[in-house]
Amino acid sequence: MGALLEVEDLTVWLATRGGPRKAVDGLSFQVDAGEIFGIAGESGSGKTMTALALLGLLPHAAKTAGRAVFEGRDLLAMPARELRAVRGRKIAMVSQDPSTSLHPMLSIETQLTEHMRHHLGLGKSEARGRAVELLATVRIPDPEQALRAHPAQFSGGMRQRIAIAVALACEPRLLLADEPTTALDVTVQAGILRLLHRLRRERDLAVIVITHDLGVMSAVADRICVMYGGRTAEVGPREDVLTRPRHPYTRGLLDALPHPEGGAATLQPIPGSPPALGAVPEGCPFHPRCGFAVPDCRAVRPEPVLVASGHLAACPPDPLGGAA
Amino acid sequence: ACGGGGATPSSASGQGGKTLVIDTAFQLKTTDPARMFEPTGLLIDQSIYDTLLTFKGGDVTKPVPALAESYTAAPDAKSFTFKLRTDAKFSDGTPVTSADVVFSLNRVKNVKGNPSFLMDGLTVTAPDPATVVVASEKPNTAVPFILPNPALGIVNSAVAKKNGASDAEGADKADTAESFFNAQSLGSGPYVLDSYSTTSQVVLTVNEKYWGPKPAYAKVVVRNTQANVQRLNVLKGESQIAVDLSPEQAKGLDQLQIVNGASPNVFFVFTNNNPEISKISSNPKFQEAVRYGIDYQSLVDLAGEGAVQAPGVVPSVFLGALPAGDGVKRDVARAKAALAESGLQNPTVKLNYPSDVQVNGLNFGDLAARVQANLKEVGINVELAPASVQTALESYRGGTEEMGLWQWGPDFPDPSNYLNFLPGQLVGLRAGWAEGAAPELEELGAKAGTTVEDSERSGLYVDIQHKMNEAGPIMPLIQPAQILVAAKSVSNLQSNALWLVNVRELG
Amino acid sequence: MTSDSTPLPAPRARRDPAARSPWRQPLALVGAAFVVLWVLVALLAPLLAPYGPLDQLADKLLEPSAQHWFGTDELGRDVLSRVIHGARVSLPLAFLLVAFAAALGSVVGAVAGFFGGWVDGALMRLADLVFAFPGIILAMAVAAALGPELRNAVLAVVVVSWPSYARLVRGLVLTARNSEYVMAGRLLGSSSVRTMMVDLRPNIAGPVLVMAALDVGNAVLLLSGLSFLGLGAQPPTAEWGAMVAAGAANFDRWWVGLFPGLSILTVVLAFNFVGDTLRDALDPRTARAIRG
Amino acid sequence: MTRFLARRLAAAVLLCVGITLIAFVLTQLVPGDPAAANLGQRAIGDPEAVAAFRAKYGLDQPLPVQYLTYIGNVLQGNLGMSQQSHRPVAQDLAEYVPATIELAIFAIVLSLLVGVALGVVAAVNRDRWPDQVLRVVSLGGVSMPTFWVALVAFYLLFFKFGLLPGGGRLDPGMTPPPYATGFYTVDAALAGQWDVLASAAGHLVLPSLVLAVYTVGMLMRFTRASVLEILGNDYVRAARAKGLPERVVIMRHVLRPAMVAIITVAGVAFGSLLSGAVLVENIFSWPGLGQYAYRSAVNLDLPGIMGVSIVVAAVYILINLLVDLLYGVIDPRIRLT
Amino acid sequence: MSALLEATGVAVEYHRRGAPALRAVDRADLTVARGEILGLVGESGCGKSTLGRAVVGLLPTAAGEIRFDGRPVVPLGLRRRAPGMRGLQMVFQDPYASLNPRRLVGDQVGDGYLLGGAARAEALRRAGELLERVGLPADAARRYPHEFSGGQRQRIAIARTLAAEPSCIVADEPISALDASAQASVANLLVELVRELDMGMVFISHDLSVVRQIADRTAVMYLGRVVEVGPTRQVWSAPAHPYTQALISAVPRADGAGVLPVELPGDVPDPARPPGGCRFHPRCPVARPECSRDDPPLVALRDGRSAACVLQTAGEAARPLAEPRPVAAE
Ligand SMILES: Nc1ncnc2c1ncn2[C@@H]1O[C@H](COP(=O)(O)OP(=O)(O)OP(=O)(O)O)[C@@H](O)[C@H]1O
Ligand SMILES: Nc1ncnc2c1ncn2[C@@H]1O[C@H](COP(=O)(O)OP(=O)(O)OP(=O)(O)O)[C@@H](O)[C@H]1O
Ligand SMILES: [Mg+2]
Ligand SMILES: [Mg+2]
Repeated sequence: MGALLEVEDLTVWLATRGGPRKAVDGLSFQVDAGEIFGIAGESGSGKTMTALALLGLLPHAAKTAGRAVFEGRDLLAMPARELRAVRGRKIAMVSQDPSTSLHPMLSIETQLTEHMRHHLGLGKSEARGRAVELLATVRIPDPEQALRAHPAQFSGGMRQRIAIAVALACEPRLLLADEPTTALDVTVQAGILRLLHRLRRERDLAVIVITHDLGVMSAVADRICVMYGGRTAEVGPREDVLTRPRHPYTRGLLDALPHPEGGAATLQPIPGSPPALGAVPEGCPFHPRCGFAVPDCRAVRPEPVLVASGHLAACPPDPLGGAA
Repeated sequence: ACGGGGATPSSASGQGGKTLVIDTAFQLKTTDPARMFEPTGLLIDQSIYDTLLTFKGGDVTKPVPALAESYTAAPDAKSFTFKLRTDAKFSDGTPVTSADVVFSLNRVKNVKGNPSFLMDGLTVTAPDPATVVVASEKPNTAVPFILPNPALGIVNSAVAKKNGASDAEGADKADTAESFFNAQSLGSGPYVLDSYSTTSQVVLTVNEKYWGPKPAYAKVVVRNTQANVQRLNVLKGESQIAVDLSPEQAKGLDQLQIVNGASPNVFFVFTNNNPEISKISSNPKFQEAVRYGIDYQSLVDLAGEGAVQAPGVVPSVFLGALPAGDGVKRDVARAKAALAESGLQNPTVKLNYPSDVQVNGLNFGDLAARVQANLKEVGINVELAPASVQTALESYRGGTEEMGLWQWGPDFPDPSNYLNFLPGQLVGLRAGWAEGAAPELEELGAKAGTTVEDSERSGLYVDIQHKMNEAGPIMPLIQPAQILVAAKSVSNLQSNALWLVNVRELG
Repeated sequence: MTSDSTPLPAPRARRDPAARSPWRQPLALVGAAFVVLWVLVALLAPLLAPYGPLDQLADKLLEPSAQHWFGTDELGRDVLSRVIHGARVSLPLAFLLVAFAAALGSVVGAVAGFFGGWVDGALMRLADLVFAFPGIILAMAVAAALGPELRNAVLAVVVVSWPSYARLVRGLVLTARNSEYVMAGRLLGSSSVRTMMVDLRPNIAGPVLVMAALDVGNAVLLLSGLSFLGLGAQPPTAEWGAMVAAGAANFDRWWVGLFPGLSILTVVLAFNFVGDTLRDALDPRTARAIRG
Repeated sequence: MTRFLARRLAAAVLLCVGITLIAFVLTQLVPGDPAAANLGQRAIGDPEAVAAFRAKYGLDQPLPVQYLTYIGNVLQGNLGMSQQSHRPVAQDLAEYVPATIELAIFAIVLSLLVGVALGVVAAVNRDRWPDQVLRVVSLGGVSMPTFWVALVAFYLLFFKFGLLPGGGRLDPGMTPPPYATGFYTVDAALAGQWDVLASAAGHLVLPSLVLAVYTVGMLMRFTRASVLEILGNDYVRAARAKGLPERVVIMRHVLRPAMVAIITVAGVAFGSLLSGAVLVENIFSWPGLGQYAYRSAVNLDLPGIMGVSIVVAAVYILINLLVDLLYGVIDPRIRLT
Repeated sequence: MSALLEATGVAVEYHRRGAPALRAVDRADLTVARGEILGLVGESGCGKSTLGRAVVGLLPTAAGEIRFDGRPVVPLGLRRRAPGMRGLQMVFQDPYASLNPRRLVGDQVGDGYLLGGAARAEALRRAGELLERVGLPADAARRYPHEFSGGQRQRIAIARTLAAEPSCIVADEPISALDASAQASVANLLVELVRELDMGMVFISHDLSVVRQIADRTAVMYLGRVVEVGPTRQVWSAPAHPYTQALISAVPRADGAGVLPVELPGDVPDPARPPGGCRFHPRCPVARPECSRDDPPLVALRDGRSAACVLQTAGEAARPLAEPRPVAAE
């Protein structure tokens, strides 16, 4: 089965006072139908911009280049009208903070049915019926009652479930989940991750999960893309990337995490901090912080290359290659 | 639907007959004659209420019969007997009797409102239904000139009493009829009050029962309008008469008629004669220097077309006024000489004036600035001391101003009103001119106050003013113009010193 | 020692208030230019004006000409000279008014926000009261009572215009007072007065300044409005509102009222341009909105 | 919500009492003498007339007594006698307040329609030319001296081109409709006098246009700012991500929350309209509160000034209450607590 | 080891207009010794920050006693803080809000010395040293906070507290707002400082794995209560309270194994209306009938552990709990 979404050489420039700056720089990946694809990376690495670029929702005056073929059509080249027909209908999005992504003044019913009625041409009661089903699907108790309520009447976890219900309303093929659990407690996060997992299974839904939490990645993603400075550092199957990383950056991220078994060992930070927008170094963006950097890293821009089956890494010296 | 350009707004009211729209900036507190003394009130009440005597057109030197067919004055000027006409009726059809007259005049006296001073020292009696006697404690030649005042309009006493009016002693507390008067008029004049508001408009409609000839206009609307808007309205035909335009504003309105009447208001300056207030201003030579240092012509120019120099304190439209040529002429040399004689070196005086009022479109401030410039040329430094009229009035009334620029509007159009300017009298005291300061003048004044015969009276006032122009602390300056601008369709329009527009007589 | 001693990254622009330089905006530039221009005009009025503001020249109501660029008025005074001298009346008083109102309001607001509790309650209720009080009516009453002088009008307007500053400052103090950096300072042993002066003052000055800049325009409008009604500056003072009123007496002589009116407009507009831009630059709320 | 309203109402009443107190104290502080202002040249010289005047208006009582008497009377709907119109202040106000409120309502509705629409256009086109142009327009609006605009508009629209009727509330000579609400448009409609209605509405246009110049500018600025702020919210992005048409996003998702700030400003704007009325009513011969206030002030008519203050404060309070109510309508979170 | 900071039976209430007081912390106990890191964990809204602030005196307490170095902690009023209390400092969560945007970094750090009585020049010099000590270049002193990244700002904030020469620091989620690598380095810095300066530290976090890594002892809060305290290793390996156990098993592990974490159903109840009985009982997988009646106190078990659960008995070793079943696999 072919890829549902094929992103090729995606580049995003954002407008800043100093002129356009690249926030995403030649990113390529593909997502298969029914797959959970994870995008990981530190703050500012361009994860959110990647998602927004796919939906044409980038901030004011941003520009894109490259291709993002979804069901045979390039999302980036699509006229605004057609893209609007894809949004919400074919590709839906769930964002980080459910307390800000749901409209505080509109009833759950309005928020859950307005796009159903728009995209699917449903009548009021029809849409309502489906809304009740949806709420039941995401395990909101007493869905009838919930429809009349407003977001403020729900807890954070409930709100995120509702936000997911909103995203699923028109039965999209692809769900972009931008840090869907970051704002939630671990206990609640577990429930949301389970929900995503189940939905994928039941609905053959493809999901792009964006997160900086490798633990979350490990729990749900089938394949993982690690971004750094707007570029791909490494892409591959979950287990490969997390247990046999081939890029020093991925390695560094994993080492910075508390050891799974605890113990007295101190944490291992990556020295320095991620580059600011527009200040991404030449060559390998990670080289100033990389313990394995060789002179070439400074000059040559590394492209992701296949290092194992389905596993690409953008680190030509491949210092971790032997470690596997 | 919006009458943007309609030149004949009469259509709006129906009932046939023409509508007259008069624009004026309201100075109106009430239409109850016993309490009314503001210009707009005078204009309105004059059309509603008949008085015993009245003036024709703009001539205020000759009282003519109104409700009184005729009158006789006692030789001592202490009593006046009026014969009432018998056909006069109030707007409800009841005849006007001497009882109504007594009631009305006593009411003015006892309500103690703004016009009550008109009745000072006067008592009214009615020997029979058609006769009224007005008696005065002191000889009072002004009575026939006082009586035309619309505040002394005759009201329907029966209806008034029924609605709370009282003419008895203590009416200031007992009389509760004011709001009734403001809702409904009780006069015998050609118009009745239709609607009343102190900020928007007053509407008069014709009195069907009026005893005299029917007026030309079936309806009169007096609207509260700013002067500058008045000009546009009358130009556009929205209104027929504009009352408050300055001479400058009236220029170049060729398609309209302009009725020019000299205003009875007189601007004057005084230099306080009281040495305790100022050693400078009380110096007679200094006073002379001021008198001849002022450039009267430049002040007239400032006041615009129609304004004239006030040759004496009595305005030109009144009996006893000086002829125009008798005014003081500027004489810089004489002024300088007088100043030198006074022994004052480069004197500096403070000139008080009310800065926030205008009279006939004229600012005190502008006048004061001119006076300052004039006197500078003869070596007198004038320091301008503007203040709000409320504040300034206090020092003016207290007689504590070193030098003052003020204006006198007549209470009634009789020269006796100007006896106030003499030493020891109301205005004289304000100028620090104490009793006994000019015995000759004071004697003349006393005589003028008791002389009945008009030509004799007139001569006395002329003498008084000539004397005042020779020496003394008061210098009359100018009489501004009082201008009416009207549509050409309004005929027989005249400007009256008392009630501005002769509404009754319009053709 | 931990290893994060790499060179600092390039300054981050996104939270830098100064980086959003307001002076790059053309409107602000135009506004600033006009403000400077008018201030200069006010300062140099006697040098710039071809005639004295009160000099009554021979000819009344002359049309604009080479001799009298803005014509002459009904008393034969040079309108240009009067317009120039008018700046000396309106501008200093407007500044004075705003300065007093801002100072009074800031002190009240700071005290209220700082002490909280019943002090806050009482002061803010007072502010509410004064805020609800119709300012222009008070100004009129004061003018009528104390005499129609611009000075009195200023006094009256100050009395009613401090509450907006009090509210602004109180709000700022309250948020700042609960902010973590103030708490940190207090934990270090900073007294509350020192906190106020050292930590809060710089954060409050900016917004107050912006409000004041916008208010100068309003003050000019209000004062000229009062003069227009005859309750402010009195003739023969060359004041713009009073000049507009004089011009209104004679529409055919458009120049008498037009130029003073335009002067008011340009001054107010200039301060609004500047104030508006400053606000955009300083107000984190709109600034955030602009960043998207 | 009801408890909230009850609290607001109680606060409002207290505020009103406070206003009367302030008005009272202030009017006492000013040194002018009402007797001097209201008695004629001659009567002032007469101590008896002055005493009568003082007795009539209770000015001979000690101040606290005067105040308490006043409050007592106010509670009975009696605002005292105006020294300047010689009528009960309450009666005066019943006549003049509706005139001004009618004007202000006209103006605020106009400003809301135009101001909000243009503000949204500016926000949506942020930093592009429509925004720049509208920014100048809105700043120009708030920078225009109202009295000057009034004069120019009156001259051009009424006198020069005759597009709109001139001063007053009705064509000259037309009889006002029977008093029901004091709003001529409403009263005329109630009485079925269509020509009067047309005339009344026509006369409202010019003054309310002039008044709206300032408030349109004000509302534009705030609408733009608050729409921009809302546009930056996640939920707007979420609405767009749902593929809704931009119109729906703006109207339903953006404008509604933006309305919270807009109605707050509209409340303030309404207050500024009342102040603006003082300047404009004179020019348009509009017999409203502004002119009444002006005359009261100039004549030091204390009952008149107090009456006006109370009315303006009451209007201010009512507007705030209305704004609070509207918050509840717009924002369910407020309704719920 | 005597307690450096000791809080017993602390309750903190928030008073809100028109609503009953909200008791955000209720009868909470804490002790910290010199050189010890106490981790404080719990779900959002359970009262961690409230307790932390109350402990340093930023919030008044409604009940209970707090002693620092043997002296009672007095809530901060309008007056300046007693000099003896300067040893008790706090580091806040948001590195953007905890520095004054309009003051130079050096001035803010120098404040600590200045207020301790040092001269200005001296204070500035020592501020520069401190900044270097926390890993920033000395010229950082002459810059404004916005010129720094989140991790660097947190270092500045730490340097500022160090200027007061504290013996105890309450750190309220000092690393939650930071990137993974910055989290690690700031956490390392804090641990290092505690060890080196022999300070005590309360380290508040909702991230159990970090606490597990650095804390000597761990306290677990639930709905305003401390429900379990003990040496970190033991709490982690054999939790004595069902809530602790649920928290631990909800943490996902980045081991690439694709194991879904265990969900704890239900939400944290509204602290204004806590459930009767044991506060955790409505969500507790092992609740017994009596749990809805009795509110178990925090009792001391053996080995320095304490727990507030009926399953545990005072003075005995912690009784192991049953393995959590993944409820209703989704
Ligand atoms: N509206 C904007 N204008 C300019 N720059 C922006 C804007 N929004 C984000 N950026 C910058 O773009 C870069 C990429 O941002 P992005 O939001 O994609 O990162 P992210 O990986 O999602 O980070 P996070 O984990 O913080 O969400 C960052 O440097 C950010 O500062
Ligand atoms: N200023 C306040 N006024 C009223 N209630 C408050 C206030 N601050 C906190 N609360 C409430 O007190 C309870 C405890 O809050 P607290 O901030 O201490 O929790 P926390 O454990 O620190 O949570 P988080 O992990 O989200 O920081 C919460 O229910 C919160 O809503
Ligand atoms: Mg992001
Ligand atoms: Mg917290």
